[in-house]
Amino acid sequence: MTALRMTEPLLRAENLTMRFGGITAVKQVAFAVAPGEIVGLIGPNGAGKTTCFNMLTGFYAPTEGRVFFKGTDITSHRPHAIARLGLIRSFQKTNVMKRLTVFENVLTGHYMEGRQSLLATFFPGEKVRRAEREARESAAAIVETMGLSRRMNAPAHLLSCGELRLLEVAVALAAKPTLLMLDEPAAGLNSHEAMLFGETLKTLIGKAVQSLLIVEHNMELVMGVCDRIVVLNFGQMLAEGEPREILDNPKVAEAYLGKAAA
Amino acid sequence: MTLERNILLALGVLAALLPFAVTDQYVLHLAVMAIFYAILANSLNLVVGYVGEFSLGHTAFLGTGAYTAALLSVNAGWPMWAAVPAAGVVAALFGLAIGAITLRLQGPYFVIVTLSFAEVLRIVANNWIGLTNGPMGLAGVGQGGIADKTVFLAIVLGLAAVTFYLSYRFVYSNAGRAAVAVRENRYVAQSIGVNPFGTAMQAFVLGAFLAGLAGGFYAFYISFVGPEVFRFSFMATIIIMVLMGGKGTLLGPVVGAVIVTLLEEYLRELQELRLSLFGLIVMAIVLFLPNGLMGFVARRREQRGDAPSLSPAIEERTV
Amino acid sequence: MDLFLQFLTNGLVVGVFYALSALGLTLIFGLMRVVNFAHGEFYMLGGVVGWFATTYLGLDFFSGLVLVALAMGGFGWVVDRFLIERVRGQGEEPGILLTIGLSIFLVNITLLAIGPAPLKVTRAITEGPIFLGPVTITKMRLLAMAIGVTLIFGAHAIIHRTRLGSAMRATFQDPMAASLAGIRTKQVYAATFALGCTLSALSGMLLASIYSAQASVGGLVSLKSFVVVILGGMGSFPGAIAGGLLLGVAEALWGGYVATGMVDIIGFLLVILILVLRPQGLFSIRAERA
Amino acid sequence: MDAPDAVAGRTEPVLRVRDLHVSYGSTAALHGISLDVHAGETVALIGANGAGKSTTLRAISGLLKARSGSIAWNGKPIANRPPEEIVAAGIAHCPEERHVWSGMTVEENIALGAYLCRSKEEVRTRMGMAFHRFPRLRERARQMAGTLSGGEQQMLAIARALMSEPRLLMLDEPSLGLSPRMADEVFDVVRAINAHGVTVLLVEQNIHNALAVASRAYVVKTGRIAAARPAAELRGDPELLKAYLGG
Amino acid sequence: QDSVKIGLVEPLTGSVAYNGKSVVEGAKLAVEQINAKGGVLGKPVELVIEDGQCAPANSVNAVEKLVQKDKVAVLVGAFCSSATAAIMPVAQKYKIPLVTGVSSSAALTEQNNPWFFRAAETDALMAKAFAKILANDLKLKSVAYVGVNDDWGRGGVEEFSRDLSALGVKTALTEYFDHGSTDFFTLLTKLRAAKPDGIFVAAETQDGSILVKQLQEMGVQSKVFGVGSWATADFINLTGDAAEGIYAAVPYVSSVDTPRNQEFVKAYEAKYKVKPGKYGAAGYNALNITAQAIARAGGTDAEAIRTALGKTEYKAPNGEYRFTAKGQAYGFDAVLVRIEGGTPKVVASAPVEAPQ
Ligand SMILES: Nc1ncnc2c1ncn2[C@@H]1O[C@H](COP(=O)(O)OP(=O)(O)OP(=O)(O)O)[C@@H](O)[C@H]1O
Ligand SMILES: Nc1ncnc2c1ncn2[C@@H]1O[C@H](COP(=O)(O)OP(=O)(O)OP(=O)(O)O)[C@@H](O)[C@H]1O
Ligand SMILES: [Mg+2]
Ligand SMILES: [Mg+2]
Repeated sequence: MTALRMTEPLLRAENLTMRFGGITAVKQVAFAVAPGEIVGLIGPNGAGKTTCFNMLTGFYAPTEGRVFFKGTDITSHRPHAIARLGLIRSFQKTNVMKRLTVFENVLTGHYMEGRQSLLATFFPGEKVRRAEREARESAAAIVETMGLSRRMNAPAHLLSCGELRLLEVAVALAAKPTLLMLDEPAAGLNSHEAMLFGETLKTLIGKAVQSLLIVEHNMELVMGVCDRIVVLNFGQMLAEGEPREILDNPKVAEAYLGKAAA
Repeated sequence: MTLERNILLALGVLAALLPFAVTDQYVLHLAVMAIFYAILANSLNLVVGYVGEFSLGHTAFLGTGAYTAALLSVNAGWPMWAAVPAAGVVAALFGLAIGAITLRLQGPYFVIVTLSFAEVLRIVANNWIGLTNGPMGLAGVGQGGIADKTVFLAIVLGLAAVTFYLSYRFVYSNAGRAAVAVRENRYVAQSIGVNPFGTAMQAFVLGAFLAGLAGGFYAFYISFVGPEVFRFSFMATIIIMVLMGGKGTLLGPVVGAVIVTLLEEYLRELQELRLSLFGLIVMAIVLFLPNGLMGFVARRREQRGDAPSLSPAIEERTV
Repeated sequence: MDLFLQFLTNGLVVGVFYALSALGLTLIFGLMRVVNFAHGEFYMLGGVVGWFATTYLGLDFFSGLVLVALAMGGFGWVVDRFLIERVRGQGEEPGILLTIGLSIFLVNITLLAIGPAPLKVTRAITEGPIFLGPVTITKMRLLAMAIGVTLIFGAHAIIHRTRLGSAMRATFQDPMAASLAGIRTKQVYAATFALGCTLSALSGMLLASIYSAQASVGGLVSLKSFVVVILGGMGSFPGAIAGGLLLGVAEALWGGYVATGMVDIIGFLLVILILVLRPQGLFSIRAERA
Repeated sequence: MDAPDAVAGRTEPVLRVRDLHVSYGSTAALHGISLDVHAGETVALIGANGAGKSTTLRAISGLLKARSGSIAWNGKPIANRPPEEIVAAGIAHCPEERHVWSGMTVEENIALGAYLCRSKEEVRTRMGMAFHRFPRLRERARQMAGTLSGGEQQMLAIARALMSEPRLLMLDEPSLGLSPRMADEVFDVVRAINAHGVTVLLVEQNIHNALAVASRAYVVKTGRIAAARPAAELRGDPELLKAYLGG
Repeated sequence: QDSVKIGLVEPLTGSVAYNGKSVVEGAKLAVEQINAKGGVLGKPVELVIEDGQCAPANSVNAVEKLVQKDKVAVLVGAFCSSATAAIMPVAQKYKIPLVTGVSSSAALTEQNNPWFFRAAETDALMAKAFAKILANDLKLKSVAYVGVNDDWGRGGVEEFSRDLSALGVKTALTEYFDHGSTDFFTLLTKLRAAKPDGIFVAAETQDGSILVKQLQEMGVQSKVFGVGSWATADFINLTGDAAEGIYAAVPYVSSVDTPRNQEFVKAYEAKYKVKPGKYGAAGYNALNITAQAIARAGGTDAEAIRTALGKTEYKAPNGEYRFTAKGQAYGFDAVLVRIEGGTPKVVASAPVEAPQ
């Protein structure tokens, strides 16, 4: 663990602050994600977790503070530019392309690998064709990994809530992230499914992705997979540490866990 | 996707064989107009069906193309083979400029701001008498050149070939998928690295270019260009074609263009009742085939258990 | 200076008229999100029915107005229940195509029924100019403005002060949630459409008594109304007034000091300019997040 | 299978669902659901993803048409009645995915929950109650609902459903997106409401919490009722639960 | 073939449909009369009417259909100059004579299209006929010009202002407005401030009536004269008492007191319950000219008809039509009328002379 902390972190947030009119949703938040790490970001409702995600991925411009990814300053870069650096996210509110099939959703996720000049679009050479073939194969493989192969050719609007969450992760994986950020990926899964999902996540590390940053309210999942946890409360950092430390932290218990901790 | 391509090819061959089968110039004229409209409808479909934003200002590009070709022909004596591509290029440049402003907007705002551009251009064309001859328009475009309908048919078929080749490549490419992603869900698109603005721009400019080509052809074929090319009634015709045929497919607008062109002509028999009936038919089609004819075909195929390959059916009514 | 005052007055009067004629669209397009291309035709029908009522039925202006409101309200209800209802929830395109078809049908059936000639609608009062210092205005215009302003505030009050108004807004934002709250959404849709249609028609009759009614006026009215609704921001009544006044005054000043030949360009330039600076229109707030 | 009357000796059920079939377009989602809810009970519907729990609630509240089968509320058939009639009859449904009116303020959202209540006075009292239950919402009263955080929207959705003061409250995954502490509070609210005599039908993925508040539970599996047990029994038998929920 | 077909392309829908309908009515009356007298070449004349919507593309579609499908011998029409300009090359290509009774853009007869004939006045010819009368009889020192912003309106304003200026009349103001405008107060504010003796207006019924009404509402007192179909019952009815005293220069008015005209008016009124206006007469004349040319050609050979058209000597209700080598009609009478007591009174009448 300590060895990991010494290396340059993959993602580093410095003093992030976000104000909406009179409301300060996030205030002076600073944390980092190292390569190979799974970090949990937790906190009460309205603590500012999703807002942090939005600032890190360029959907909001922070009022104050900086974001560094792989050593470059990406503060207020546009979302797609940040995605192209390998920082891929999912959304808290289910977001998929509803009218496309599961396979098409995931295939579309391969966009960055297949980017090409307009000329190549109109007059595709062998290279483009090969890239297209590879994308199709990779898409099928990812659908398989996420356990959606049964639904391969079903339009996404036919999926149930839980399946949609899995599809979202599949699409994000298709974009070949270095750091994958998931916002409540297990919401809507029951405890059993959440556990299986946690296992899947762990297998991704080091293979499909380098690091993970997860927002989640399912404590079993968070405690089970995270190497380190950052806790927000009222937009500010409340605590940071390994899962055990966090569980034992009375302030966290009071603000976040409630009776569950008692 | 191959099915769609093959049907398009077959239609093209059929149209090419037409002059050998019929000598009636009126039928050939209708064929030329139908193909012209197919190009136009396809170019609008790139924006409506693939960017997913509804443009009411597509006549801006038709019009700039038509005026460009007309001016080059009348003032500089350019022949058709040079003036029509130039029309496409000028329209594409307009597309770039207009897109830069309008593509930042979405939904109804996009609808009305594109309409505004078309109207501004119409008013300019109507009043910049020095350049456009104002309401008098530019007459005698390409006069003394081609007069034969079969030649025009060949030319418009060539343009259609270019149009559908480019559109087909675009739609079934990575870039086309990106456009669909933006249409379906802007947030997801951005999070997988798609630049919504850039992607929309590509489709928009391609649409503008193709509409410009069609406009250039129109100028030479009708041999007169006036401010009405920017008019909303023109726009309405194209919209009806795209939506009636089914947006978001390559085949739909072609089908729509052929049907509407023929319908408008054959309803002539009904004299005064003609347009009322046309309005009723348009309404009936929406009510009974809400996703256009191609949507209907796709739905039937889906129900028979074939893979849904033509257009995604919409089934989001219930919840 | 005198000239300027007169221009300003003209602009304000026409501005109120613009806001008035866009009122129905503010409801149907701005709130309900049906891109209604038949708006101008509803306006036109208001004038035509008004002409019929005052000329053939011999009603006086105000009884005619009531008749128009009833007839066109019923018409709007029917259009919603039998046409719009069937494509609801399928995105905006089917609605666009449907209303384009409706607009073509209405214009041409009106042409068949009453011919293309302009028609005169009896006025409410005997017309005459009023001179206010250097500014001239007419009695009928003042009356129309008063009625217009009343209608605008009335519509605003309905939307923001009444139960029906809340039900409307809830229904258009999330019909499923609305029906779960006990709102009869089908009725709300139809009522809104009918109300929008009535407002369009009332403005049509009111203004036809000042100008004239004709089967072909719809297209231009639709275009200008869309401009007004977008300038003000979708679905906002104060916005529609502001948009109308802005358009009216800008046109009057442009016409007054530049040229009347291309006044129509001003509205469209304003739309482009304002949307570049404020992509949400003048009076509208955004409530959506990633 | 017919609904077993697990709580024998009680009176007629207030809600009685028999052999309910529902489909989305041409794909069937429910293949004959039967269940009973008695007055004053809290009943949980649990099951794997896509099992048909939400579909069942939607059919009861009138959002979906039943292809066949019956639904009776206090003995009156209510299948295929429009949702607005069913709310008026005293059944509130807090749907999955929140569905708050994003362009309206928190206050307006809550007030509209009591749309059918015509007394302004009464609405104000109920609103006071809602803010009392969810103080967070009082802080946000003037904020547009669309800009709330996920959990705040969930609270709003629940508060809104309570505004109609229903006699049967149907909650679809009320704890979704809530922090553990907030989830506990919501379940406390459910208990309190139940204690006031409101019957509750609960769909919940957080099985532990669900079984803690419910007296009975139905397990739904691919559109059918796979089991109906007292909650305590299921709570005590994790192996059994796993077998039902595994998918 | 058992009938002689003549194709008529006019706007029957859209905002100019009002005038297009009048042309069709006049044309139908002419055909009825011709057929009552046994038709031409011993066959009845058949009128095939198409809606061109005043749009170039639609008009071309209509002409293609008339020529190819209906095989008409002669084309009449297209109303708007732009639509006529678009169908002229088609007529030339198929070698079918084309007669317009309306389109006034001077450019049309300058295109050296041997198949084209204009049985209508141009603005230049009208201006030449009336400028002197206006300047002298109305004693105008300065005039404000207002025209609809299209080819016809601009042509009218330009021609009249040129000829009137040449006679020493000052131009107080020149403004255009878009067809379909409803509010003229801004324009009229400027106009009032310019204090002209006379106001020249080039506008059709719909725009013109609203404008004249608003002139009165604004309290403008200047003399009003203009071109357009003003001398009609519709116009006077719509405009009400604001129409009192205004002048209109028109190629035709129903109150001309000649036997030929009386006869025409009677027939028209019997059929349509209104007196004919400028456009009704235009349709009537265009059809008669065409039919007579076919009769003189002795067959439906296009070349023969074209030659016969060139030698037209048609006695119209409003004088006698002949064509110049370029196909421009002359010789018929144009009149200046004043609206008094709700009816147009002829003030002066002048034959339209052949242009130099
Ligand atoms: N656009 C906005 N305008 C005003 N307030 C906002 C806006 N966006 C977020 N907020 C407020 O900022 C706070 C933080 O929201 P955020 O979505 O980040 O919370 P969160 O930690 O993700 O909560 P949850 O776990 O409930 O999803 C919330 O109280 C929310 O109401
Ligand atoms: N709108 C819809 N259109 C078509 N099919 C649907 C729709 N909603 C749900 N389904 C299908 O109906 C079945 C039951 O779905 P339902 O939403 O009731 O499941 P659920 O038990 O609530 O699952 P979850 O726990 O994931 O919410 C699923 O197979 C799903 O794919
Ligand atoms: Mg969140
Ligand atoms: Mg569910």
